[in-house]
Amino acid sequence: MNFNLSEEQNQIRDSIARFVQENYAFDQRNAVVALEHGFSEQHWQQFAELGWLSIPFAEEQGGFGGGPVDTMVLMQEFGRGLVAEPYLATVLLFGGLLQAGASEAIQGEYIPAIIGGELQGAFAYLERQSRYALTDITTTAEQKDGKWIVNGEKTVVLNGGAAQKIIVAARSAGEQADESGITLLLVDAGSAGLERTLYRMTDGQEAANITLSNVEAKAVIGSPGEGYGLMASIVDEARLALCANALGALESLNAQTLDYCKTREQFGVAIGSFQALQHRLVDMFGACENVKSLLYRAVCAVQDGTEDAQRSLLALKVMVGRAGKLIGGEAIQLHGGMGMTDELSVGFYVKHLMIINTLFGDADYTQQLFAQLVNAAPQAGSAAA
Amino acid sequence: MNFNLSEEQNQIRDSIARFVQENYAFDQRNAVVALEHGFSEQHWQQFAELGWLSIPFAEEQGGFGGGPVDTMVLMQEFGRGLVAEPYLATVLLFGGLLQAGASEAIQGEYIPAIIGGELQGAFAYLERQSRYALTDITTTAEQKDGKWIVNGEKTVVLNGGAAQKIIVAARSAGEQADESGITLLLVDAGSAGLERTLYRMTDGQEAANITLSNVEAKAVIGSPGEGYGLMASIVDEARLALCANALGALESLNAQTLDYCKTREQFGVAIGSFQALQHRLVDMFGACENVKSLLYRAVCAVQDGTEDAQRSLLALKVMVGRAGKLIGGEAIQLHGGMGMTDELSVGFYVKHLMIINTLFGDADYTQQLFAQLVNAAPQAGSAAA
Amino acid sequence: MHTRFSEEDLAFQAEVRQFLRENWTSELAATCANRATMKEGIEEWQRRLYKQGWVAPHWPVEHGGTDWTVTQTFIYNSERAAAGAPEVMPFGVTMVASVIIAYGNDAQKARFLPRILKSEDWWCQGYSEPGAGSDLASLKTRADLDGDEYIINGSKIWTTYAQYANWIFCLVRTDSSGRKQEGITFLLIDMNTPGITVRPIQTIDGFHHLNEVFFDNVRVPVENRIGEEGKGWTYAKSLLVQERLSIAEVADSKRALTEVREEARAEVNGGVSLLEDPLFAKRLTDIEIRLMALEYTELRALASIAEGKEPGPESSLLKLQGTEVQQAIQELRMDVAAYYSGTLQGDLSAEQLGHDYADTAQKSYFRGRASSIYGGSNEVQKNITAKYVLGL
Amino acid sequence: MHTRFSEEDLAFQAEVRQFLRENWTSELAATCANRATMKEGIEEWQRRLYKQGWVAPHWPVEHGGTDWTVTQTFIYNSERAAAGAPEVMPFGVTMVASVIIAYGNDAQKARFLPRILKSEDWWCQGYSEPGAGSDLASLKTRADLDGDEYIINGSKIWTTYAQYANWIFCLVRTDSSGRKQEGITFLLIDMNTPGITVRPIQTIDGFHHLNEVFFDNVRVPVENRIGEEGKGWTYAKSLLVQERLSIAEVADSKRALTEVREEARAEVNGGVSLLEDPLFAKRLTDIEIRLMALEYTELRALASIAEGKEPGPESSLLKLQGTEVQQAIQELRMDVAAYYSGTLQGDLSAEQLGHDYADTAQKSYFRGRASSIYGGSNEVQKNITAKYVLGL
Repeated sequence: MNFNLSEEQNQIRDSIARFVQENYAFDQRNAVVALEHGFSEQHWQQFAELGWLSIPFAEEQGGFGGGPVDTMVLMQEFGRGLVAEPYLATVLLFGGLLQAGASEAIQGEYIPAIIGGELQGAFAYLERQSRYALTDITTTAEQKDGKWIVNGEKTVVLNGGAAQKIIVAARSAGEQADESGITLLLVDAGSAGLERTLYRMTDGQEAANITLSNVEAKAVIGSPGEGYGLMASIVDEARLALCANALGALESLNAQTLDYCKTREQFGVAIGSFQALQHRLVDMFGACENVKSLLYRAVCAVQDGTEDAQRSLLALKVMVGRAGKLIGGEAIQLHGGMGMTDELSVGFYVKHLMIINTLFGDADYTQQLFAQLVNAAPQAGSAAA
Repeated sequence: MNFNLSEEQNQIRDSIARFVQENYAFDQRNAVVALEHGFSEQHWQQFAELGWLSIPFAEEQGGFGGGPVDTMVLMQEFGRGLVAEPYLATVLLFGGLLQAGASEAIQGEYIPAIIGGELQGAFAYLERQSRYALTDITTTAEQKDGKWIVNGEKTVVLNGGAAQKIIVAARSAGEQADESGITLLLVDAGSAGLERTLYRMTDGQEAANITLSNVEAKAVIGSPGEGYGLMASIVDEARLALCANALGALESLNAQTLDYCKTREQFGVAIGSFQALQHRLVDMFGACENVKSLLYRAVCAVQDGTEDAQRSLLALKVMVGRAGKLIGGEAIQLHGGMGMTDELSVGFYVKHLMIINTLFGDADYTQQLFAQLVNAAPQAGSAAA
Repeated sequence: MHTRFSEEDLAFQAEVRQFLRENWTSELAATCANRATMKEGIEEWQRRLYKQGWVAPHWPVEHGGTDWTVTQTFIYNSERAAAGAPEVMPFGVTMVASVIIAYGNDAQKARFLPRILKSEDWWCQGYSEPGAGSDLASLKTRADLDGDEYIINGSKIWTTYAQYANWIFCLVRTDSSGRKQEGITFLLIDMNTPGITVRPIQTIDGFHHLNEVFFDNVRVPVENRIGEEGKGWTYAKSLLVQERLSIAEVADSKRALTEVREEARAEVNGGVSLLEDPLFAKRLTDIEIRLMALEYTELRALASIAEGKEPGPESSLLKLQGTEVQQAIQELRMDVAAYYSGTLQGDLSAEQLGHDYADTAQKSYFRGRASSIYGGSNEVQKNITAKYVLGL
Repeated sequence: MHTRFSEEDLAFQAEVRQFLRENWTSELAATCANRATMKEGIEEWQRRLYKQGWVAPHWPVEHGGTDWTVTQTFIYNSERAAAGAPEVMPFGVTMVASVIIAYGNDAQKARFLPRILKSEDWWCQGYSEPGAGSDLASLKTRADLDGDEYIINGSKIWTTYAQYANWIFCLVRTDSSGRKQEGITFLLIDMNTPGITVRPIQTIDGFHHLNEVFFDNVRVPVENRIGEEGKGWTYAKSLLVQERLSIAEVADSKRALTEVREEARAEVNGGVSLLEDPLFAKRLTDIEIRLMALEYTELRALASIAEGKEPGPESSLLKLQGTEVQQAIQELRMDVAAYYSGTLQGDLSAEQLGHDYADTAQKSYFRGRASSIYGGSNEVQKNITAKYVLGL
């Protein structure tokens, strides 16, 4: 049992921290987010050169062969700097699905392109009505003349604007919310019949609603009708990565707030000298440490393949949602009027954390999944192993 | 619209406050609770002489003809002093059921006896398994040769030790948790086949488990098989009275804690000068005012017969449960080690409030009743009228 | 003790409903909801209230008040909020007018009150400064007497709708020698005076409602001073009590909660309405129960005032609890909107975005964070309650 | 970064389980649970641990420690708590022993440590005084040097199990001239010395575990002083860190939570198990999630210590969060017991009362209120964390 990073992991962490320091000051980030698609193509190329885009891919596909701890380190530092580049969408979701379910031919073509920084992707799983039920899918996929034809609409597709290729979750059989009958299809963003409506999220990233009218898919990812298991496992990996990202953002927000409380004076003293605020700052610190402990717990359990993995992952996602609300709310409140302005980065961190809460199920929804899991049967005692 | 007491109500309040001041100092209360059955027969006679036992009864039965505001005033002052005499059990529950459902002959015999302080009663509605489902009754009532015969066990019957007469909720028809098929029966505590196991509650009052083996009832209260409606309406009245009692206890506990914080010194200053504690004391004050506002709301709505009554009553019971936990917990914590001892009355107030939370459904249970009521259909806007 | 409505109350309720039906039209609501036309919409609404005589119910009758009973005030506010109509902008009618009525001279009353009633002036508030937020009394904007004019230098911040205002009421420092609460003077300043510039502040809700107002040798006639020089703090403090009562916005929270309930009823997750989701129902009813309490806390305070008594200690909680409830409703609505709460609608239609209230929910949420900061932050409210109510 | 168990770890786990099976018998558990025989039960349990060599795992090996890895410590504690076996009484093995090992002389180590290991002495703690609770350093009990003896006058309060103890370790004042933290001396006092009287304090849980201890001209040999005169505060402070770690009781909370879950599963309300009640499930899982976090916060601290590093800043939260979780579980269990949580079982059997854990639940709840008061109140913990961790 140990909670230390390897030397390699420390190097990744340090190099991202350096990148953030040099490229993600407040005005720099604003400029990046103002670019088309809300991120910097130049940064993305830098990520490719530094090897960051290769981290989760297997060595035989030209990747670094990293595990969940490596992804955690990277996403945490990205979160600390509120890095806008679409690592989650392209590498973890799109790339993750390809690696787990695409044919060798497609893997051989696409994964090197992702690693090289040439290919942007997205995963379109949400619809207007779906809320947090991943299985609630009305977009249809039908086979005609040996081809898969997709019809319907997917919404709030992260990185949906920049993505050249998109994996779409569609229904090829079954009722609207069935687990079976879901098929994942790879489509070209430039396909005939595919239209995108672009908009921004509150933290600056771009999303798209995508309508598909008789769009011909390039390939099925995984097995037809059995896409749910595949997407569920990639969503679990993404949850872990997102929570690491949240931890970085929470740590940064706590540090900013603490700094502000130490320097902002009212009534002739720093506001951080008021005991009532001190106790609240301790609660914020505690919430952040809870997230960290659950993140370490979940990442170890996932990596070690223990039975604690699913339980820890859900617990972590709940805690991230709650800690985000607590720390986000307090960060604005303790910054006072300044916290209300777009002249500090506080608001952007808060918005990013609120979006993370809603991705793949918010705290309340996830807690009910957690309750079902742990209350199902009398439990064995031990947590680790 | 006004929230003032009448002159008569002010007199009742003042006379109870005087009684408490003279008879309910810490040592005096301990002595009272140590008596057989946990209260003072002498006090009870005094209550009779002062007319307090007559307040909720109709004038034609020799009562004062008081309404919910009168009962509120009385119960609030009893709560402030943690008065141990069984007003709830004998006057409000037992007496309330008689007034609402007994034959004229029984009313004419029993109600004057209650008012005169000669008769103690109890209402036995709980069973081991029932938790908060008032309808969950396995004790049976069968008619044999024109007589009602009761078999089963009732538990945690408040004032079950001193009670000479007991109204028992029994099942004469239907399934275990049906609303219909419940019959309320008046039994004599000295009946053949009736056995009592006495014990104390944490706040000092006495309760009993009562087993009934072929006990012959004296009378049916209300109509056979239709006891539920009757008991539900009396339970609603008792809820309101209990919440008034809780408010008195909460106000007293807040006052005691505030006093302690102003006088107890640590680090060379009164602990009430610490800002973190001040903010918590403000929260305690706020919780108490919330209870007060909901109590006024509920008592007015019940008295005025508005559609807001049931909603307000349930909201009040929820708030009383939550405020009791908050204020009770903080009262002990802020009293520090002293709060842990039986050398102050703090602990007894806390225990009394925790018991009130569990009577007729705790905060969580009652909140679900509230949610069912308010979420049932799109709501009209207005609260009053 | 009772809350029954009398026959007169019921007749008044009918009158209010009729007025709202006829005057708070869907056209006017749309004008107010659009950022580009909001100012005109609000002024039009206030003119309609003026015609009815209801623009300033709490003023003394001789200046245009209504002399309503507590019950009537409660009825008016409940009906107004239930209809979705806004409160009158507080800066003129509620804030500066209270000070003018209490401490202004006859000339000032005659000059300003009728224009406020008729919405001919738009007022803004010049209290906070970059270095003086919760510690308001440490303000530094100077007013130096020069003949029969003050010369103002300094700046004010967080000034709501300064871009629309033609008048600002300010606390300025006329003396730095004594206690910081002394030496503060209350001035009325024409926003068109040379030397005033307004800088917009972009806020986290994406709106422009806050500003910084700079004063560079701005000359203000002494006749625009309220009361005595150096007594401004006293005048402003009395106004803060009024502000505290108005910030609670209980009736508006009731409407907001009803809206959230219906939005939740329509949201379906895995085939089940969100309203049936027990954790959601718990959060919703937690808020509703607090709001039901708060409504009566406010009524208790109003009933005291109506009897000519000071409002009880419970009134100190109104701002604190009122804003807590508002923020809880805003947060809940974000969660009802789920992942759409993270979207910015921009120029898209709701149909294009795929959601019809997420954008509003998100903006209200972020804008609402300010309610626990302004008007004396909630931390300051707790300090005040601890000191003056609990005697700590 | 990993939490895998090695082969050795699994073998150790099996050994612990076997030891517990053979030694933590149901007879012994019953002896410990009975108030009349509790002391003997605890001493017997500690003797069995001593025979196994496990009574003081954290001591240096030369004095009787085990030199376990973090994982082994974690395994031992998890298994012990899951079996329902108690921790060793902390006053000797954890508290005074830490000070003796760190600051005692060789004679003191040789005299006291073996007797602690063998449970031949029962220690209690003499820190708090009626006027000195959270403000511990303001203590007034005096020790005046008279030849080679100190003469002690004063009193100590909240002394757990003083009625069983034959030794007490005390902070006493040997100098009142300087800062209050200076002039405090750490003494070991034989409870059988003339002049010591013990007054029981009845507590809200109905037990007698707390006492007040009075010292009336009690003579204590100077050889019973730890380290230097006037340095007692420093010694005691280092011990507080140890105490803070042990108060979290994470493994015991895990067992308690498992018990509550099963009790709730068996409670039926209107035909539905309480475990299916969504509000109950919410509260239960709120606690479980916090506890899962806390478990790893503790492991992170233990892992740091095992590597010879200071525990990280997160360790300052252990006492605070550990006691919050304990209290939340106790409160939840009260609610599971419903109206029975208000009953006192007294001399009745569970069958007569009609409920089998309500009485325990109620006593644990009230006793548990102390955990946020002793060992440095949670308010003091927050002050410490704000100052030393957050730098405020």
